[in-house]
Amino acid sequence: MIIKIYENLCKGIKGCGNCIEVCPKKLFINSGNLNKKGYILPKIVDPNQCIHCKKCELICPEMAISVLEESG
Amino acid sequence: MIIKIYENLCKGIKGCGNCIEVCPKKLFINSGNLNKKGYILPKIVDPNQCIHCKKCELICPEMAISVLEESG
Amino acid sequence: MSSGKVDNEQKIRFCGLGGMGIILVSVILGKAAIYDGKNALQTQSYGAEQRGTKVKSDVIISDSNSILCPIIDKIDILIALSQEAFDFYLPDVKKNGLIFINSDLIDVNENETYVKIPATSLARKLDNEKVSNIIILGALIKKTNLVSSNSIIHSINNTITKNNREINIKAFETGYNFS
Amino acid sequence: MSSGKVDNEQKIRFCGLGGMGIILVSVILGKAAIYDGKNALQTQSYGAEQRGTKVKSDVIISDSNSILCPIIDKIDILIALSQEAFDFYLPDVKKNGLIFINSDLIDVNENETYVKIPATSLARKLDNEKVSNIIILGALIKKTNLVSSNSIIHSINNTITKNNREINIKAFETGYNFS
Amino acid sequence: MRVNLSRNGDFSIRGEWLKVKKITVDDILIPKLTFATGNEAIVYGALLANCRFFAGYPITPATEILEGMAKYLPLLDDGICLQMEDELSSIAAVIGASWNNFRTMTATSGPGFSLMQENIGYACMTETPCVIVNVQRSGPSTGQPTLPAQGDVMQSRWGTHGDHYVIVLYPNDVQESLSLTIRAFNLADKYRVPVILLSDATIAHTREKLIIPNQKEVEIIPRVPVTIDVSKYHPFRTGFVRPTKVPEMDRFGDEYHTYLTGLTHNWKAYPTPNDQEVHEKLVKRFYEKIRDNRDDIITYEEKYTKDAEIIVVSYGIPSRSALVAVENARQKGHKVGYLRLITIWPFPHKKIYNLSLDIKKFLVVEMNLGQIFHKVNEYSRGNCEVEGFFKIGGKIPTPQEIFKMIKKR
Amino acid sequence: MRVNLSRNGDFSIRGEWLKVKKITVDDILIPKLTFATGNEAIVYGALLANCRFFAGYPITPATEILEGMAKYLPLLDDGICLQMEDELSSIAAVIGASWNNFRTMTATSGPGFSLMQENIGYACMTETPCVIVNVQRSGPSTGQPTLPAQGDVMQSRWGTHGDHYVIVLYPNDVQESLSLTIRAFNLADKYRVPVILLSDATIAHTREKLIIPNQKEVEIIPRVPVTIDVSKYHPFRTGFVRPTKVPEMDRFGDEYHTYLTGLTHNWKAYPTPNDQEVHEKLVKRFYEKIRDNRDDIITYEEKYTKDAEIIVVSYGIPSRSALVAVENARQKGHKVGYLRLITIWPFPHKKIYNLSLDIKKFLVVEMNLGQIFHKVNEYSRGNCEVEGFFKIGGKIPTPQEIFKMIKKR
Amino acid sequence: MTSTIEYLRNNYLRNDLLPSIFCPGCGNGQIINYVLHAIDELKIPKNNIVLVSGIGCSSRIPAYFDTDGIHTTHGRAIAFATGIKTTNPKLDVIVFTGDGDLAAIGLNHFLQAIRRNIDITVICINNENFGMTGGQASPTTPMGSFTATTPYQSIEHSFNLAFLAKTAGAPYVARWTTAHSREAINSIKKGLKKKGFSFIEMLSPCPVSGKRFKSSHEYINYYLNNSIKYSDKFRDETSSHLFSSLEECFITDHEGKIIIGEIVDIDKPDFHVLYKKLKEAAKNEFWKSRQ
Amino acid sequence: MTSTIEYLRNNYLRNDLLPSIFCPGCGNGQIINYVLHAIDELKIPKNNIVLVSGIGCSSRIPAYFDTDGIHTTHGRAIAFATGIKTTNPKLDVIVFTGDGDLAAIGLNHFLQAIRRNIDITVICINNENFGMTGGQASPTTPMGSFTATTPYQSIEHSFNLAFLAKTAGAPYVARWTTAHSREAINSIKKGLKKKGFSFIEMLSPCPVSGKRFKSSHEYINYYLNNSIKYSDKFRDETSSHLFSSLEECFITDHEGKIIIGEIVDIDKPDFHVLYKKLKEAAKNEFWKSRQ
Ligand SMILES: Cc1ncc(C[n+]2csc(CCOP(=O)(O)OP(=O)(O)O)c2C)c(N)n1
Ligand SMILES: Cc1ncc(C[n+]2csc(CCOP(=O)(O)OP(=O)(O)O)c2C)c(N)n1
Ligand code: SF4
Ligand code: SF4
Ligand code: SF4
Ligand code: SF4
Ligand code: SF4
Ligand code: SF4
Ligand SMILES: [Mg+2]
Ligand SMILES: [Mg+2]
Repeated sequence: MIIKIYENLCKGIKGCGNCIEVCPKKLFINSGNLNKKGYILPKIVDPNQCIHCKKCELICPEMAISVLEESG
Repeated sequence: MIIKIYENLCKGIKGCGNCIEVCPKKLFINSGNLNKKGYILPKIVDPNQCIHCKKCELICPEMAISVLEESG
Repeated sequence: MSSGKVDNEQKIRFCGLGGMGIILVSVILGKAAIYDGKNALQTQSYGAEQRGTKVKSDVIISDSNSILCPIIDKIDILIALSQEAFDFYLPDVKKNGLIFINSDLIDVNENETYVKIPATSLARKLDNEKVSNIIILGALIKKTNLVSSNSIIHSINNTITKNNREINIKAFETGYNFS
Repeated sequence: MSSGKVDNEQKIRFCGLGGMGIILVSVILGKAAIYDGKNALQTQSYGAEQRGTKVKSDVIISDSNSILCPIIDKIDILIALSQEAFDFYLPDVKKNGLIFINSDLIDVNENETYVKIPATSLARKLDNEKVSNIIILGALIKKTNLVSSNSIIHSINNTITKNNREINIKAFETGYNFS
Repeated sequence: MRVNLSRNGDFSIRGEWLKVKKITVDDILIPKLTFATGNEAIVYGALLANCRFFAGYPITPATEILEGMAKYLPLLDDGICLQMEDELSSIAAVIGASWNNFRTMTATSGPGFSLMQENIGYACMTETPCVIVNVQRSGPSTGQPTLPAQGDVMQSRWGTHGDHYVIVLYPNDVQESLSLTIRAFNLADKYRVPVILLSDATIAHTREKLIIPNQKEVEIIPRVPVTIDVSKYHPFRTGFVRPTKVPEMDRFGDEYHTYLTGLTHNWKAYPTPNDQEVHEKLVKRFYEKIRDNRDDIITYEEKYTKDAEIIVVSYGIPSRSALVAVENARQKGHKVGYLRLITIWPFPHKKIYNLSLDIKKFLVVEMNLGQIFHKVNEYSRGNCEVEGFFKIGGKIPTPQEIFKMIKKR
Repeated sequence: MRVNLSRNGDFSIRGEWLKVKKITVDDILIPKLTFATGNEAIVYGALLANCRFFAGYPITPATEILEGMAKYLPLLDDGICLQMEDELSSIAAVIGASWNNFRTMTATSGPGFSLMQENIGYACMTETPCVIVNVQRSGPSTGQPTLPAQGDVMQSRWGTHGDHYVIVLYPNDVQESLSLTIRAFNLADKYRVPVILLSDATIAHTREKLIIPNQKEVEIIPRVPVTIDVSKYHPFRTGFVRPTKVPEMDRFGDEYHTYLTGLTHNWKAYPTPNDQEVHEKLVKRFYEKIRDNRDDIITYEEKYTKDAEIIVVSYGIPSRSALVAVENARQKGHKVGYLRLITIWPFPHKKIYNLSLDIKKFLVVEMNLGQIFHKVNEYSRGNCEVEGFFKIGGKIPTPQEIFKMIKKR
Repeated sequence: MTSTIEYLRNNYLRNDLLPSIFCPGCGNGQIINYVLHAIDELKIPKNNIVLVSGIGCSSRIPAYFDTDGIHTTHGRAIAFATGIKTTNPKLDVIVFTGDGDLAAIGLNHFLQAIRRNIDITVICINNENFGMTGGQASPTTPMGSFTATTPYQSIEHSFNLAFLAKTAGAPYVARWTTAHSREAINSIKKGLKKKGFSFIEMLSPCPVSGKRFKSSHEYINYYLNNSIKYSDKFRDETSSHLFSSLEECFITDHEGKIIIGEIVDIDKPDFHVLYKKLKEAAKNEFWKSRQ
Repeated sequence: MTSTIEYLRNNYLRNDLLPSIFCPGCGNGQIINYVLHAIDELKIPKNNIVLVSGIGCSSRIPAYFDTDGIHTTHGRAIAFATGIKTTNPKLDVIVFTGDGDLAAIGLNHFLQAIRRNIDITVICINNENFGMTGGQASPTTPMGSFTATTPYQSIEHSFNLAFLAKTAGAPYVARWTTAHSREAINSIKKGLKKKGFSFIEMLSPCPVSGKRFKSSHEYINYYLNNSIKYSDKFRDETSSHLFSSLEECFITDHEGKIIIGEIVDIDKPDFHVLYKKLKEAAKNEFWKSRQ
């Protein structure tokens, strides 16, 4: 599974953090990194555990997460 | 029973006629007379039959009917 | 001062009660004037508050083709269909003005030189009390030649719904032939 | 041309990000100037669209008592609390203008003669990161004597809710005594 | 006939069912020579001008326009008439429908016109063509609902907040009610601006001779559609295809994607509410697209002004008294002229200025307490006296009254 | 503290409960020397003027006035603040509450001001005192919601339908925002007319020194209550007890029975919508009660006009740039004067006319495309040149720009 | 001895304005009659009454009462009333409004005042059309009606105002026709006594503009024979007339029966009580912050 | 291979306007996400879509879509949409509106469009406050809330918009929170397909102005744990949150559970079908009268 976070779009886990909240596998965590706008980005811990439920992709207000099956 | 029709107030049985409609004793009828404004007035046939239900008094849009117990 | 070219203007007022067809008859007259190639203008008293009471409708007919001023002070011809309206508007008639009344509904002094038409009785004879307005119109046209009879017929045809045309034309003829 | 009596006006800009207390600190300064018997005026960039991004707040302090014109082109003193805002507003500073920065958050060339205050670290020492704005204010007053310290304390007392007064006064003193 | 609605919304028509043939405006508008009111003439004018959407709310003395549209528009294949819940929504629906390439109209009187003000500004800002009829009655407030007045003339120019420009026309008889309605639609489309057609209770309810043109005799100046390649399209790009300050106008539902906003926006239609230059350019263009074309837009009627010492300025219903008064005065040897405004806004300031140079006095006759008076006063620049004859309360100034004013000096 | 509502609507206050002592405006408004925004100053002014009812709807840049009133009015025993569903209802509630002998206010900006127009006319017609604040932002339509403009100056005079009159004031700093708010209430009560207080986004959001007077230092000119015998009372009887065109004002709930209507009404307040004379008398009285008292109502600030060749006319926020420019120009030897309108309507036409006789030029500085310009143009009667410097888009004209215009000739 | 009706007229009405401007047979007169009875039976002091209305024939009602009254702008009566009641909660504020005034242009203010639970009594004279402007369709005009603006029949569904009031949270809601004199009087009395918003919808004859019937007595007859008492069995909250199901309004002739009765009667704290409490809490907080 | 989300963005959005002006964690972005999924799954042609909105943060949504769009005036979106849809019934018209835009200033137009059964889909982004102007109370703000205009707590009851829509007669009504992604997408799809008015109310985070929570994930968590599916057992049609009875909102803490689910899903002829039929009848009558 490829889980991509579009860092330029993400508005940060401080005001948002929805991805962290909804992933049933708890795959999103605080990366500690800031993007250009100063937002703290999430990161993925273990993409292989992903069950492709797409909850993260749907819940993201910035459409900043894509979940893609690796085969592509 | 005194049933009084205030002729200057009545707007006529043509557009209204509510008194004729509601009296359970059918005591109101067309008088054939016109008032000053040209409205055809109702009249009472037999006040003694009145059961003092006051339906006529209440239904009249012009407050042009009064039902009064004679004793007064 | 008049409301336009003084000499070729006629100011006619129809009056009566709501429901008597006052506006209708005035429109028929005005339209007929147009068909005759004249100019005409019609105004009416209009008020949310004037229900069930007196109605007036004024028609100005002019030979000129220019715009008319809708303000009317004195009238040339009064056509009254009810007592109340008659009493109210009588003072507005010019000296030597013409006056038509429905003599079935309006009491006037015997000696007055009004044109008296028993329009209600005549209408009843036609089995339609509503057309007394048109009966008086017939009498008006006969007496004054304000517009041509043909144009009135044409106007009735263009104004009144199909079902009622015939009776109205009959009413017009009745009034026209009365006297 | 200036926005009033040229000589006795000081134009000070605070800038940073939303949440850094930019407006609060500028209001405290302006109010203190008033208490000192001076005149002051404060404006801020305000926009429904400017959430979460940079904020600026300008204070004009004047010795005269006449009305001030709120338009500002060049500023005398810049106080910057974030890099982005610093970069953006630097060009607005007059030649020989004074510049105060939170050196914990803003990288500048070593040789620049800016007044560098490690406000965040100092604030952390007070166990309250939020007061870095007031710490810089302390440094500003020490350096410029724009207004009296007493008036600042008075202003803090009149502006900040009871529970937070003490820590802010402490922060002011920390900044004032830094260097 | 009685129509009945069935479960699926099918109509079952009781009585005879006829083959339903398409109806044209010409089919509806016969006879061509008729005796009609001003309100009816506006309805006919709108139909002839290809107005196919009307949304309105009843109000005296404009109601018959809604009633007429409700009667005729359903007969036309693309016609639709809505009675809305109020005037706020009426003007909103009219602006919305305009973007489906419909010519759209609403009609109201003072109280409703006041309620429409916010969205009139929106129409200016989005450059949406539409026609708003205000049949004036006597105000302020509910006032005299059935009587004529001219109290909304300044409001029609300045009623919404912020700088904006509209075009305002005002007929003085029934025939002109028809022709100016058509012109209103043409100007609206040509300049992409709301056009306000003023009338008053008297014109609205007076019947006069009306000659109804055939559809094909009516000149239609349609809005200019977008022709540019989709990739180059931007909603408020002006001067690109044609050298004009009026952007070409798209419609909803085609391959051009148009975004509209009441916020200050750039030529891409993107909101830029903090950009001073964009705003200035945008709003100045709204002014200029009207002001640059004053000669095309402004019309008036002028009589006996050549040698006049006094010129009576009027518009709408009192102009008919004014003309009678002027003609009578002329007959009696007074050197009086007659100027009737047909376009009220933009105001014919040059005309007033030029006339002011040669006369002694303007006499401005209005059914309000002085509105256009102030414009005449402004543009006469002190060159001549400016006097007002103002009459309110629902009665029209009479020729006699105006004559008296003329004679006064 | 956290308040919780119980079944019967009883509040149970969690935490300490204190004896609830009456609060005065002076209790609230300390310290007396402060640093406040224009919007805050309006709130303080309203409280000091005894305004005890506010109804409004949020809108940038006026929202802080509603928020301030929502914070302070509940503290005062007779204070009440309502956030209504829109501006239509806000002004309606404000007019209604005024008849309970409350001083009432609402505050809005352009879009909301447009929506209030119908009921502003109603307030004129029923002669209901109330104060309407319009903190101007840049229009038309949604425009530039956070930026200042002066685009609603003509609308504030002409925005509602029908002839009417209002009073319009416009401060140019924070202190004056407070004092003119008080004056607005006094004028509203004195003349029984809605008073519009214009401001703009810059004055509204700029903080300046503000000295808050004590309650007892504030002059209150209350409405004149009815004193006549009940049997002789009629709501719109003027000149009976006092020789004035302003009727004495009753309140709801006492033994005088007052009926109000937006229809034309006679002195008994009975609707007489078909009576020409009654209407004329009524509406002319609305004009006259203002016009006869122009000297009381009109204020302006004047500097260096005695020997001036050019006079800069301005009002509101750009007047601050204008003053700087004028003073700089004076220093450089230009004969320039400064005239700032404080009362916008009624317009100080005599002042303009008199000044026009002795100068070469008026320079009218506005943040619109020319509104008061036209009034200056009108009343200078061609005696001098009238030039406009108009700047829109949310940026204030700078002293430099105005100076350049002064120097131009 | 004066009769009740004479006493009511003389005591409460401006006799110099009678007879009213209403057309012969207009239901507005009946409403005046019922309200007078209610006020009198409750012995509400005349000085305490403020009558508020918008624009429409029905909105002309307050003029006839010798009390305080305010005839406002179209649709805004309830917003005016909100200002009046909140600044003097002791007043008895009654709003007279038409179906156009209330359900077309004024619907929003109606529902918001209910939401706030302002303690006023709103009487809607629902003649199912715009009477004053000459008989145009209103939001309560039954689907299928011919009116001045629906010459080919109305195709719009109609509101049931009583049910909207219920859903918005009104503590007292009743619906009657003018044929139900005594019931109406009783509901008006209940409404006046109710603490909080009360709504009384009155189906009312308009023989001149509405024209469903030519004369009032035909309406009365129709009302008496075609109304049915509200109960859980007969409720369809989407239509002003009664249908057993929504679809019925399309398959049957367009007019079902008229639902009448008391729709809601509950207790609920009103705005004024809550605001008073709010003030106490606010003052408390103020003094605490000033300690 | 592009991911779904990238495809959606590239195909439907104006990428040059991203990232949006919305605050971090704002629910408006989620609504965009859900609507894109719905449109794409239904394969609605982009050229056929018109997005309409009023004024408010949520009303800025249409700007981001590369389709026709119209950002109108505060409260009037649905009235504009009525003009658009009736003159071209083939368009897919979606209205984005906030709780202030819809339930305060715009409530009347909402209910009237439902009454007419105009075939549009209205999505209300209900963040229970006026976001754009800085967090004032709205008609859906729960009683007892502290907001910028209710510094001592709100004492006004709140509307349940879904139930108002139901009572006014909407054939499709659903209510979800932004935490219910898939359900929301499905309801939007149903709404778009429904012939007639469809209403989807979305409870949505506003961490900046609404401030119930400081960050979006707290809202999501709250929504997931405090919502309950609508059924006949759990219905109280007077409050936006769930109470077993009306009184409960006074005796318990002010927040009950959030009712979610499909509230109405029925069939009912829409305005456009009826208007077409009306035209046929009118034409028929015309030609008959001309015979
Ligand atoms: C803003 C505004 N729009 C329209 C009108 C015109 N108008 C007057 S009364 C009325 C309708 C009244 O209907 P309703 O409330 O049902 O009262 P009714 O006359 O039937 O009693 C309308 C539309 C107005 N006065 N003001
Ligand atoms: C006529 C008018 N009144 C007031 C405003 C100010 N205003 C802008 S947005 C808004 C409230 C928006 O609230 P909501 O619809 O809930 O949208 P949100 O910002 O919460 O998404 C208001 C009152 C306006 N633009 N126009
Ligand atoms: S698709 Fe599901 S499991 Fe995979 S990262 Fe996203 S939320 Fe977690
Ligand atoms: S949900 Fe999206 S915007 Fe929010 S933190 Fe995660 S990636 Fe960033
Ligand atoms: S009181 Fe009753 S019985 Fe007597 S006349 Fe009246 S209606 Fe008839
Ligand atoms: S009910 Fe009254 S108004 Fe009607 S006819 Fe009888 S007496 Fe006359
Ligand atoms: S039109 Fe109808 S509502 Fe109006 S007064 Fe006449 S009958 Fe009554
Ligand atoms: S204020 Fe609230 S609704 Fe508006 S963008 Fe920010 S989070 Fe979203
Ligand atoms: Mg009605
Ligand atoms: Mg919201």
